[in-house]
Amino acid sequence: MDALNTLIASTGIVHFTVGQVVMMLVGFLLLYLAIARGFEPLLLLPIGFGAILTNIPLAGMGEPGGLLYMIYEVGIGTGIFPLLIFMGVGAMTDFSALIANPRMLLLGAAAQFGIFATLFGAIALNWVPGLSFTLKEASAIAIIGGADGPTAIFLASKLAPDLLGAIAVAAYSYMALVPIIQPPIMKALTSKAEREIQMSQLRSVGKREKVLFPLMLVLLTILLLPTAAPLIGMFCLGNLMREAGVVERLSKTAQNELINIVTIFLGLAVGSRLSADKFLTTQTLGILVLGAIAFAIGTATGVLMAKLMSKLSKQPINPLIGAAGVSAVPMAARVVNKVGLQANPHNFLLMHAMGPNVAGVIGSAVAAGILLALVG
Amino acid sequence: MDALNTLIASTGIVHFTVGQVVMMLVGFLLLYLAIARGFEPLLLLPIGFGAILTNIPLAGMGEPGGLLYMIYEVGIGTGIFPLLIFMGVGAMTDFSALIANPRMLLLGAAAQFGIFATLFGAIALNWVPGLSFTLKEASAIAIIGGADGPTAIFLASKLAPDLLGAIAVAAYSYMALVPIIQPPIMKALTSKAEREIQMSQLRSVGKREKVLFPLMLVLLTILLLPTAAPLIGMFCLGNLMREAGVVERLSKTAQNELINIVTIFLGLAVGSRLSADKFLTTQTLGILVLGAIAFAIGTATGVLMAKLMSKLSKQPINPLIGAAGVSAVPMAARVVNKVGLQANPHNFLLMHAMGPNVAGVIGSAVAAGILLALVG
Amino acid sequence: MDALNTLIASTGIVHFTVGQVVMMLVGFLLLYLAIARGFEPLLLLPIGFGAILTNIPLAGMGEPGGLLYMIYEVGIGTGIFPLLIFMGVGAMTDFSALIANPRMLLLGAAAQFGIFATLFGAIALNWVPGLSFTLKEASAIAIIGGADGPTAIFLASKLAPDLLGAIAVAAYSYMALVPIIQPPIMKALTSKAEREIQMSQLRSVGKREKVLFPLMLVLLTILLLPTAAPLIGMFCLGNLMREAGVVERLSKTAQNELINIVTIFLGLAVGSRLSADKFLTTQTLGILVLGAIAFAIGTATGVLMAKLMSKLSKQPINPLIGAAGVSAVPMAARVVNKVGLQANPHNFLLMHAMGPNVAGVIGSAVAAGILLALVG
Amino acid sequence: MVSDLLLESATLMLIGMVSVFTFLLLLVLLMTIMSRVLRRYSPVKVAEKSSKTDTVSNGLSPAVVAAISAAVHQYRQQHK
Amino acid sequence: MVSDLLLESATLMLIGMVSVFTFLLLLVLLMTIMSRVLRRYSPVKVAEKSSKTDTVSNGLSPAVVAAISAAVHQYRQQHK
Amino acid sequence: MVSDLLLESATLMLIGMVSVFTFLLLLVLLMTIMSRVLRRYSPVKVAEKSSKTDTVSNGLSPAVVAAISAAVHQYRQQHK
Ligand code: NA
Ligand code: NA
Ligand code: NA
Repeated sequence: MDALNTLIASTGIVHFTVGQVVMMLVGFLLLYLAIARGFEPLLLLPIGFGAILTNIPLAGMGEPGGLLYMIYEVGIGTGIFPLLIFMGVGAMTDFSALIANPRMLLLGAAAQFGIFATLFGAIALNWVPGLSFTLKEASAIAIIGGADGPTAIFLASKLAPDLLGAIAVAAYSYMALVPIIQPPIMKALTSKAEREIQMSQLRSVGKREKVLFPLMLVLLTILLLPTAAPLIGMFCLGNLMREAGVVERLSKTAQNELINIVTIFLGLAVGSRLSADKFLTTQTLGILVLGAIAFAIGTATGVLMAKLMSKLSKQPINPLIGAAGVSAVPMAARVVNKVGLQANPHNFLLMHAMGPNVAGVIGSAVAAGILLALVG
Repeated sequence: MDALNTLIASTGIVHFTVGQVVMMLVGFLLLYLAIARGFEPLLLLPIGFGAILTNIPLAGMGEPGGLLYMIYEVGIGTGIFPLLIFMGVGAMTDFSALIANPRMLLLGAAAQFGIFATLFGAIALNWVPGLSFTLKEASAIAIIGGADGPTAIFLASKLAPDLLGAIAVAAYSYMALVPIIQPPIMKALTSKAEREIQMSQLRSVGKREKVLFPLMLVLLTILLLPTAAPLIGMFCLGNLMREAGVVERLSKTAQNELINIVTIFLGLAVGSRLSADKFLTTQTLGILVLGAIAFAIGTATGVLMAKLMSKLSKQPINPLIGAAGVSAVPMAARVVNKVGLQANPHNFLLMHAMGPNVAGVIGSAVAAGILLALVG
Repeated sequence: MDALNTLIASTGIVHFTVGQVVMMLVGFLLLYLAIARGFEPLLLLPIGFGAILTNIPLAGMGEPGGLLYMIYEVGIGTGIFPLLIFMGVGAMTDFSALIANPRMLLLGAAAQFGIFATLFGAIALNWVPGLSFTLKEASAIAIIGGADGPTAIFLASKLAPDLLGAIAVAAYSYMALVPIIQPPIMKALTSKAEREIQMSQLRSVGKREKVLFPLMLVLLTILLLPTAAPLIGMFCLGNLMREAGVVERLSKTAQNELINIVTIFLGLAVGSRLSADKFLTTQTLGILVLGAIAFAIGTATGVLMAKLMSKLSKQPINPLIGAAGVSAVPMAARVVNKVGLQANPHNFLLMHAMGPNVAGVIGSAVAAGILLALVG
Repeated sequence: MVSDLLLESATLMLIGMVSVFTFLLLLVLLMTIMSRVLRRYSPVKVAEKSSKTDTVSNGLSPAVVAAISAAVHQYRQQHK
Repeated sequence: MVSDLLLESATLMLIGMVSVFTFLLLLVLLMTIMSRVLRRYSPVKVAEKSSKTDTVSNGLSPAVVAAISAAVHQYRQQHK
Repeated sequence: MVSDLLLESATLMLIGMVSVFTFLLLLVLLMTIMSRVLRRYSPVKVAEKSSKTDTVSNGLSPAVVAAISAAVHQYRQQHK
């Protein structure tokens, strides 16, 4: 009967801790959000599943020797996975709208105020008893305001690996919540007249401009901000493969099979950081609150910047497109389009919002580089 | 003329051992079976080629620093490859037939008797002079009766890495031989009248049931059998990606490019274990004999269980479908269909056999978890 | 203002060395050649981009812990990437033309004189003050004459890792320059009458011959040249998967997604060896000169061998096809076709040149094996 | 020695088979409950979804179907 | 302690935002210059290329298009 | 020193080229034998297989071909 005892001792039931049960519920919640609600399912489904697997008692899948542990160490500990995702995103991104109207980059810049204000806020939270963030942790949390998953994971893996799970979950959750978070802020900061502004059609963009854009961006990064070079470099490599026209098979693979494989593994690895001891802390609560604030501030400063540009510019600019500056591609641009249509049924802002939207990706990668340079 | 001597000394001919020649012939035999006979070619072709490459004198491809050695260590030593294959298989598996008729799971349970009886038999073989199996080795061998390649490789890599080559080859070979091994047993244990039984059409299954099934399965595994969590967990992740409907690109990649890449590497790595010193032993003979017995017993107990259920059930059950409980998806189900058609040309059992067939996959993963818990 | 100083100190501008600037320009030059001139873009684009990334001051992407460093160590340091590329090339190669006319292999043999003559020449260059090559380095350089990228990278990674960047760049550049390098040599060594020779149509080749060819090739390699077994073995595995007809999904993956993924990484890893300290040496100049010579000699001996065969053979042989023996698939065969058409507008040599062309791949892999055996 | 192992493996066989059956019986139970609950609360949806699956399973990608209908439509326009 | 950190993070906020704006403003500048230069030296090409891109972006693979035109052509041949 | 190396590399050149030729000549021999043996025992199959390959090599996937024939067939039905 020894064997029977061994078997019973090896069932999960008798070993569950409360924390593991709670984290497993968190995992199932993420699966629910991903599948039933369509919240960023490509990431939240594997993250949720990874959270479940890593909290199984005795299985040790998130501990040394376990599958999830190995995936984490190889892919996120080294920074490789977020960089490959960024390469794939670069290969998927069409910069035409931004090249046609480069000033949209300023909206992407303004929206990063969400990041830096949140960094300040996180440090201020140290006054709250029980909460304590170092400058590195605060920076890693603040990057949630960049509304860019791979950038957040890359920075968190460098500055605050222990918070990575909560930060990634917050980032992707809020990116999925953009349609709920942004519209009230957008409407509060703009008048109906402003929201009705129609913008003039974008000029067409030539192939050469598209090829030179990633090269120029990487060059500027090299000169001014080498700490952002891995992120922006891989992003530009992907975009160059897309636009060069001579390596289509590499570009296709980067934006399909390769990014899909990495996404599955990245999700599982992030999920493996959702263990009870790392996630069930007061810090996580702080992260969730700060993340939402960061999103809101970024949206607001984006819209305010667009209002300013609208006043100064000869060309008509609809201030709504400033909200797309947080990135969250392409969700934020779609939200802009929707809110624009509510004000004026003939006002299609989608293409105009794509410019600030992709500018937001660059902006948050730049912000990540600055944080790495100053805090890392 | 020094250089000439060096060159001659570096030819393969002068360094061949008898064992290497024999193992290379084994490799060519596997290639023949794969290509000319269509025996599980996806695995046996790379395994056979790996066997040839690993036995080349002086090349050292299976020794530290060699390509095959590295692939083995990274992919099988860690258990990652069989788990990724299992994820892909999960993404390819449609559980409709099983969800429509959950009692089919009992056939998948009964067929696992092949595993446990063979474990007993392997230990009994210790009385044969020259044969000696520990409990771990016996368990790894017995899993051949599970008729499931990745499960066998996963368990063997944990319990008896030295026997892995022979076990994997036996498992895939017998899976390919299912059309030869099973029919006589199926006919011996059933009457013509039983084989003629037509089964009622399966009800259609909703999307929600399909989504909840992998979640329920992983939950049960977590509660009762955490040692099976890696295998069943990755299997359920694959199936969830398939059925969720929101991550189709991940599901497609898991069941195509990712599983293909891993299959090539897994085959080469398994082949690298077919070196003379590991394969040309009396143990290998024992493994081949025991594997065949395990398959036969599993088939028999599956059929007998189906006979029992046929007697007790109000709904008609054709006992032949019990043979599909060994898994060997979809070969075993096809054999059931064929034998059924021989008895009654209007009796299409394929869909009905898919239930026990996929139940067999779950059953042998559960059995592997039990063996890991008790023997590992 | 500390933070400002930190930020300024972390910009790239203030840390650039002259060498890094030069190497970055080399990177941009490679990108220009790849994109605007279509020079082997699949490789030169990622190599050029890798060269840029690795020379960014402070970013350390090519140093321990950096992305490019890790990719290099995992993929090239171990030899895995070139071998996987070779497997993919094998899966893409149709040997029909060679099987229909096996004597074409002699052209692939003759063209390897480019390799061995260059090895001698590299050693002779030791008399030039400032240049110094060991036998290993000379061999790694000489393989450029093989006109085969993965073979060159594989050999260089074993014999002279420090020269790998320059060797790979030279190999791919000269492969792209085949349409410029070869025609003058081809015309100088042949009369117009010879160039006008039309060849008889090739016989059709059966499936069995195609399946047996890679097996025979690997067997011969095993017996005579085990040091070439990794290269030729993986090549033959790819070709066997292609021709076996039973593992089409593995073959498709090997010649598409897998080779694409590996190509991106291989290119980046090679680019990471284009750092100033490794590339800006007098040796690089020697490598570039020797590489061009190796190509020219290989082309010449290929053509001369074809002339000899043309004289001895009963079947008409156009000596131009000898030039395709250097490999550089399929560029060299196309050049042969073009030069042939110039002499005789009805003379389509493409199919006839494919035989020597793929023979050249085998020939240079054999030469690499010989160099590994004698010098490695 | 061998008989000790044999006894142990016999125990393994017994406990193993009982465990496998227990596990899968529990799964049968759970699945039956799930199906009943689901069908009670959403009986219509099942049929809808399955018909949708059928349409997809004919193996033609939407792009191909779209292309063909466009081509045939265009042809029809030009030749009536 | 906290106030030191707060001061530091306020500085970070200031320098960070200034840097982000500087970086992106420089990018705006570079892009504007690039576009002007390119359009001065190759004004025609732009239009050509963009129309080419449009054709590709309808999402049909050339094989499918070729297949359909072949099918329709063949049909037309057989039925005129 | 250099002359020693030169001698060594000259030897390498000689042995290398002889080896390359030996290897590839043996391969020529093996291939010729193989082809003769195969053609003696299965002369018909060769032609069959090659024609099969031709059909496949037009680059259209069976799904596309099936879709088009279905579309054209349907069109023909509706318009006769
Ligand atoms: Na952003
Ligand atoms: Na099974
Ligand atoms: Na060559």
